[in-house]
Amino acid sequence: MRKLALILVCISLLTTGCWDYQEVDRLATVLALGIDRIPGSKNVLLTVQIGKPEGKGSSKQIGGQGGEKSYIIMNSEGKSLSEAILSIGKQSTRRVVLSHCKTAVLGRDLAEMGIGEILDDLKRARESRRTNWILTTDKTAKEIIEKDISLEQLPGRGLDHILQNFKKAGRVVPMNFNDFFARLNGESHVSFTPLAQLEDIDKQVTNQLEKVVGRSLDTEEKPKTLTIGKTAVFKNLRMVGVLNEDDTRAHKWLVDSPKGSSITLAYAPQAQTNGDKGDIMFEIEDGQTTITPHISEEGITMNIECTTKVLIHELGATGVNVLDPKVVAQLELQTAEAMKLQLEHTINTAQKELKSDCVGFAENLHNYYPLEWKQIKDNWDDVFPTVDYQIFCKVKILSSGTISNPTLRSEPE
Amino acid sequence: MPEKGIINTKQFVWMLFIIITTLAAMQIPSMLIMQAGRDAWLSVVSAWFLDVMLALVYAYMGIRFPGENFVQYSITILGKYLGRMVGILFPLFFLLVCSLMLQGLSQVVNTIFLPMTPFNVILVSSFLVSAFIGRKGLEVIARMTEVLGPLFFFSIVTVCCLVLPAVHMERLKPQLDEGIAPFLIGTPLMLTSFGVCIIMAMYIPLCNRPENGFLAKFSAVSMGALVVGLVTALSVGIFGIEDAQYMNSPGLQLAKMINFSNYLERVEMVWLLILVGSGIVASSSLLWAFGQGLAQIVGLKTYQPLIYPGALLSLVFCIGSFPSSLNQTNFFHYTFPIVAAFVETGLELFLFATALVLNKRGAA
Amino acid sequence: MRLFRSRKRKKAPKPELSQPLAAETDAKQENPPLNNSLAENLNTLQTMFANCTDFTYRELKIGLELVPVLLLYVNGITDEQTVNQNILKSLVNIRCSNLEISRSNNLEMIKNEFLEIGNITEISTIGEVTDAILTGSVVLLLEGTARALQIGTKGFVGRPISESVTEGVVRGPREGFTESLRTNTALLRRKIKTPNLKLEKFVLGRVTKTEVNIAYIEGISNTKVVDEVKKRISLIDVDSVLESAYIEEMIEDEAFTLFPQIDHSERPDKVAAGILQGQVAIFTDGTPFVLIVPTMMIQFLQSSEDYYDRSIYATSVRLVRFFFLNLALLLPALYIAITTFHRELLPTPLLISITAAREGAPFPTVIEVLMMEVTFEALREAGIRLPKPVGQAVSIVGGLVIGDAAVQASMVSPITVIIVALTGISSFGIPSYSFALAIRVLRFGMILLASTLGLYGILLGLLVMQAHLVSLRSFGVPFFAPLAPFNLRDAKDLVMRFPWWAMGERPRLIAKNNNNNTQRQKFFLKPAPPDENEQ
Amino acid sequence: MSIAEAADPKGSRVWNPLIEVGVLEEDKHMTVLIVFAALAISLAEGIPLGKQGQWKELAVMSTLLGMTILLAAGNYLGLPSPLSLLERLLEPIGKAIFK
Repeated sequence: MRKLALILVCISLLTTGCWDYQEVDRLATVLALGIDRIPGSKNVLLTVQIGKPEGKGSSKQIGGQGGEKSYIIMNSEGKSLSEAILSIGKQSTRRVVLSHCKTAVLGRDLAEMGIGEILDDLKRARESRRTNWILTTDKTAKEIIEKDISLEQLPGRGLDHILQNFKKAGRVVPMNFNDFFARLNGESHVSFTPLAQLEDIDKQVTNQLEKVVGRSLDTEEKPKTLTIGKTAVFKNLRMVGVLNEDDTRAHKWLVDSPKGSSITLAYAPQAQTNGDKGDIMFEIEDGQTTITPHISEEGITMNIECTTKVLIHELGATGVNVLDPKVVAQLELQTAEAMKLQLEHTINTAQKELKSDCVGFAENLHNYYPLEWKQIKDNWDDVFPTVDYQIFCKVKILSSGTISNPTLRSEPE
Repeated sequence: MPEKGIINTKQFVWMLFIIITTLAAMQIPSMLIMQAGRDAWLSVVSAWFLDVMLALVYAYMGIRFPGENFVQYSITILGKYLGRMVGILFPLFFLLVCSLMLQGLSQVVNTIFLPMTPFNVILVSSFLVSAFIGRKGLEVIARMTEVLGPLFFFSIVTVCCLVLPAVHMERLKPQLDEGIAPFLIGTPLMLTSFGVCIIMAMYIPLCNRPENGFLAKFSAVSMGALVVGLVTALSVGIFGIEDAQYMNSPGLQLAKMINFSNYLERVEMVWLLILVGSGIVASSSLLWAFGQGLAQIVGLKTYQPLIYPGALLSLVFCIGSFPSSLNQTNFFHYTFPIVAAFVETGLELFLFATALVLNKRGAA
Repeated sequence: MRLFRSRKRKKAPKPELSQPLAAETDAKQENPPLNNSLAENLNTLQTMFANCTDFTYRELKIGLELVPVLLLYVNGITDEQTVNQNILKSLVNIRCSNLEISRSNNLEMIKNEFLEIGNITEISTIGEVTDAILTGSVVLLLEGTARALQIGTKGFVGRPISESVTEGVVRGPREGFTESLRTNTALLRRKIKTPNLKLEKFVLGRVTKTEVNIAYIEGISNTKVVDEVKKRISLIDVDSVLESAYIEEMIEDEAFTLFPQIDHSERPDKVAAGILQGQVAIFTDGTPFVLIVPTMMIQFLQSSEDYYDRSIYATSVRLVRFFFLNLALLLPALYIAITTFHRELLPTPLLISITAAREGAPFPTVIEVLMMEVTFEALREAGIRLPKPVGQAVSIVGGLVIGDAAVQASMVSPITVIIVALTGISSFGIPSYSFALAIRVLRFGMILLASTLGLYGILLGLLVMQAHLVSLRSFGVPFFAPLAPFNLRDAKDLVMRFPWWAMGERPRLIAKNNNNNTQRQKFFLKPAPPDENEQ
Repeated sequence: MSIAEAADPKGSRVWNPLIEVGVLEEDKHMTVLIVFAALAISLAEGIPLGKQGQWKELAVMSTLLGMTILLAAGNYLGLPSPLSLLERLLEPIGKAIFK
């Protein structure tokens, strides 16, 4: 009797179910998401990139060259992000799922007007993940989402790959939702994201070549290329500025670690005071930056200590003799100086230009001087530009690649 | 005695561990972070200590009244009528915990697995399965936890290891920023949810070695505290206290952070499955404790017919009192600690003191 | 109809038992003693065996006084040669006067002095005579004696000992049990040479009179289990036992379950191994399948070859087997749950290629999977039942048509075919056929649950299944042991198969004896090269 | 549309402590189901108990089921459940202690 009842319950459960059942070919898988503000209104313009499954009929081709693209773009508008997401349903025959969307791109207008309203949705939505990447652009997110990335069938995944690579090596700190939120919630309320740009690299190259050759080159018109090399800084939910590429690199040394980055040194041996400068490039194999705050009567001082281990990547035509320990020591010193200069420039930009603590001074102060911090906390924005800092850089050259000295020396003048 | 099954100490440990952890690992960390901020893990440690102290009392009572659980010895101590009135509070408390637990788990299942499925379907099916298991008796529950418990423990530890790269130590600093008050207030919150393992008093008489009661509880609470402490500390270290305190389930969010070499990601469902499975088994042992306790108070020969009605009653509690997850969170945060503190600590200490004063002992 | 019948039987079990079927009446109820007169005895037996062409009798007159003697046997189940050579010939050759019509010890004399046969017993009732004849003995009746001699001449020409079909091994003994009980016990006795190996006889089946032997080693097996086996077997009261499955179903602990709780084998080495670790084997005449009790679930996943291969290899094979057990149970369900409920679990490229593969598929995934699974089961069944050459044709046609043509015709998506094929292969990885049957049935339940509630449904199904599994017992031994209740000592032969020198103990739960001695060998006999100086 | 509303597209489970909890239509169906379930349990468990003559067990079980049905009926009519009453009593204390 009891078993019969159990069976009945099971059957009734089985026959009435299937609320969430959804065939996989009735879904539109979003790969990347672009959010723009419609100028002059509060409305959000959403651009989504949806992977298009290649049916058995259609021919499979790579990267949409000549053939069809393997993704489609859809746009929708709404008062808020979730409303915009829902209203994609108006044009899509398939249910939109966001669980595979790994990248969200913020348009510049939106970022500058404030992102507070969309953040809640990004945190709350079931399908949103805190490991997703966040990007900002200097123009509109729509362009970035619509952009093909060469070699990639699905540009949305291409963006993911670029940012994944940054995690291992790169000049930019990739930002996932979690760190972005956590930094915004942090003591300084300053956060940052990588900045995606569309650059006409081909045009630039052609122009330069044309100057050299002196005539117009007969090259094909190529589309713009997506590059990620700068950093957008957010303060109190608003984008306040951009760090240029050099500052971005030094910014990475400060807030993440110098590891995986590179540094170029304009080398000038002291013996040859005139000329024969050459560029030497180092790859930073390992490194660490520690910021130690120090409060004294004079004020707040930040001791920034940056130790790196580098590999010689390129000696160029400098003609240095790296087999000479003295030269190596000198190289190390000069590199440290170059790093210091770069760091100083970056901190200066943050203090004077952006007036936002994107270098993490506030966190360190809070950690080291919790009591004092409570007093500074409220007027930190005013204090930050005046904070003094000292930079100590230390560079250790580990190896020189597969050869030691450059074999081809530049001709003496 | 209604229950004929015998459990061994290993099973005892895993059963306690599962009950503590499924109740605590899901929702407690965020409440704790709300109370204690970055020092939440300290609350876990101090609650662990206090709970071990409390366990001493329970273990002692288990030995002083051999072969009796608290339902029975409250009758022995306080007499036929008062003892029954006091004794019935324990089964009812287990029923309440069962409601809370299954509501929370079903809510998570509804949000993560089946967003379009009616909540009640999930709730009813989880109650059905846990009553099915509960009716099979303590031995079956014990054996199931023996399989699920280690799985659960290692899955949590694995999750914690996999999210370690995402931890930013500076989000955990500075400790004791606001003094010791926050973590002291957090302690009772944690203690009350650890305290659900007063169910140990139901198990001690059925254990093949009742004198190991304290040891079992100690190991279970230590494992539970380790897990909850890890989840709490990692949540702070990863999300920061501002976000972590309002998360419905920080443990789940932690699992969502897993991204191991870009291939192993979005696996939180696997972890969640193990958690929900353990939760259902844990609530079935709560239902069992309800049935067993009630059967002993009334003096029945068998407790099994009471399991399904108990589950139904618990379901009605759920539907009537927690129409939404917000209700449940609110109850869990503000009302449950008071109730739990009364039952877990107040009643037991009262019984303990009365037994000492009246010099009552169990019939050996 | 069935429900009604079972109801009726429950209500009135007694009267039915007291009124056996007509065919059994004479044998059971009236068991008159033998008569002094040979003619009358013959008359009684002839009426009993009317219309039995194989019933043979031969009248002889032996000795100087020509004492009438009657030989009775059933043709075909006796060894004709023995009857002729050792009985008839020696009887005919009796030439002494000691045999007198009036003497009473004639029978003893024949038995003691003339018959060249080892197995002779004296019987005294008609019932015993019929029993003896029907089990292949020759019965000798003597004029003037109310007793008879049962001469064991069982000589049924059975199948020779051949390799086991259902449990093949690469390394290990090739012999398998046959249909003859004596051969089977002999095979066992050849392996276990101790008088402590006890073989106890039961006769089951009122009509079939099937001989059943239980085998165990005194001192190793648990006496409680042996007593329980004896008790349960002696409670059986049926008309027929044609296969050991009849007994299995009547002595198992829980009737309403998909899982077999008693293992069976047709390999003497496996049965011997079972007996040696304290189990009890139940031999049934007429079938090569021997039951082994008590059984733990883990045994269904162990093959006898595990113990003949190197232990590391055996361990890894077991791991594969456990993995494939789970696949066989869950793979189609997981496929449905993940593709139709939880797409997040798939890597993005896989999701897109699955979507592409399903593009334009006419049926929902569940229907597709169910269709293919049912087809697969049909193919499998057809392959087993059909004559061997045709069976192969079926599998070829099935593979080609279902695998390829169905995809070509866009009936099913190729991934479904992969899933179903993989599930099929996985289910072949389970060594025990009867356990695989349970998994096969449960798989469909899991598919239904997965299509209703996704992974959560699978979870609920697994919980219910596990609760059921751990609540099962086989002759008092927890079925799910040594996993739950967990026993570290017994876990030496769980997923891992420890080397023989490290498995010092018999499984405690099975062999826990009254004297509690489960020691099998000296502790840790790890082999090592001899010391240097000894060389 | 506020953020909170936008984030909860189902919109059915927004709870406001200031407004008395209304009874949703879905929960009304549940009440009916619970009554049926109670009857089913009383049949499935009660008949064997009755056969074995365990009247005390039967009585306790029926009392439990009766309480369940009463509570379910209370839910149906929108009466506060015992836990809600408990919550009203104890929540102020909890709020005083915890943040």
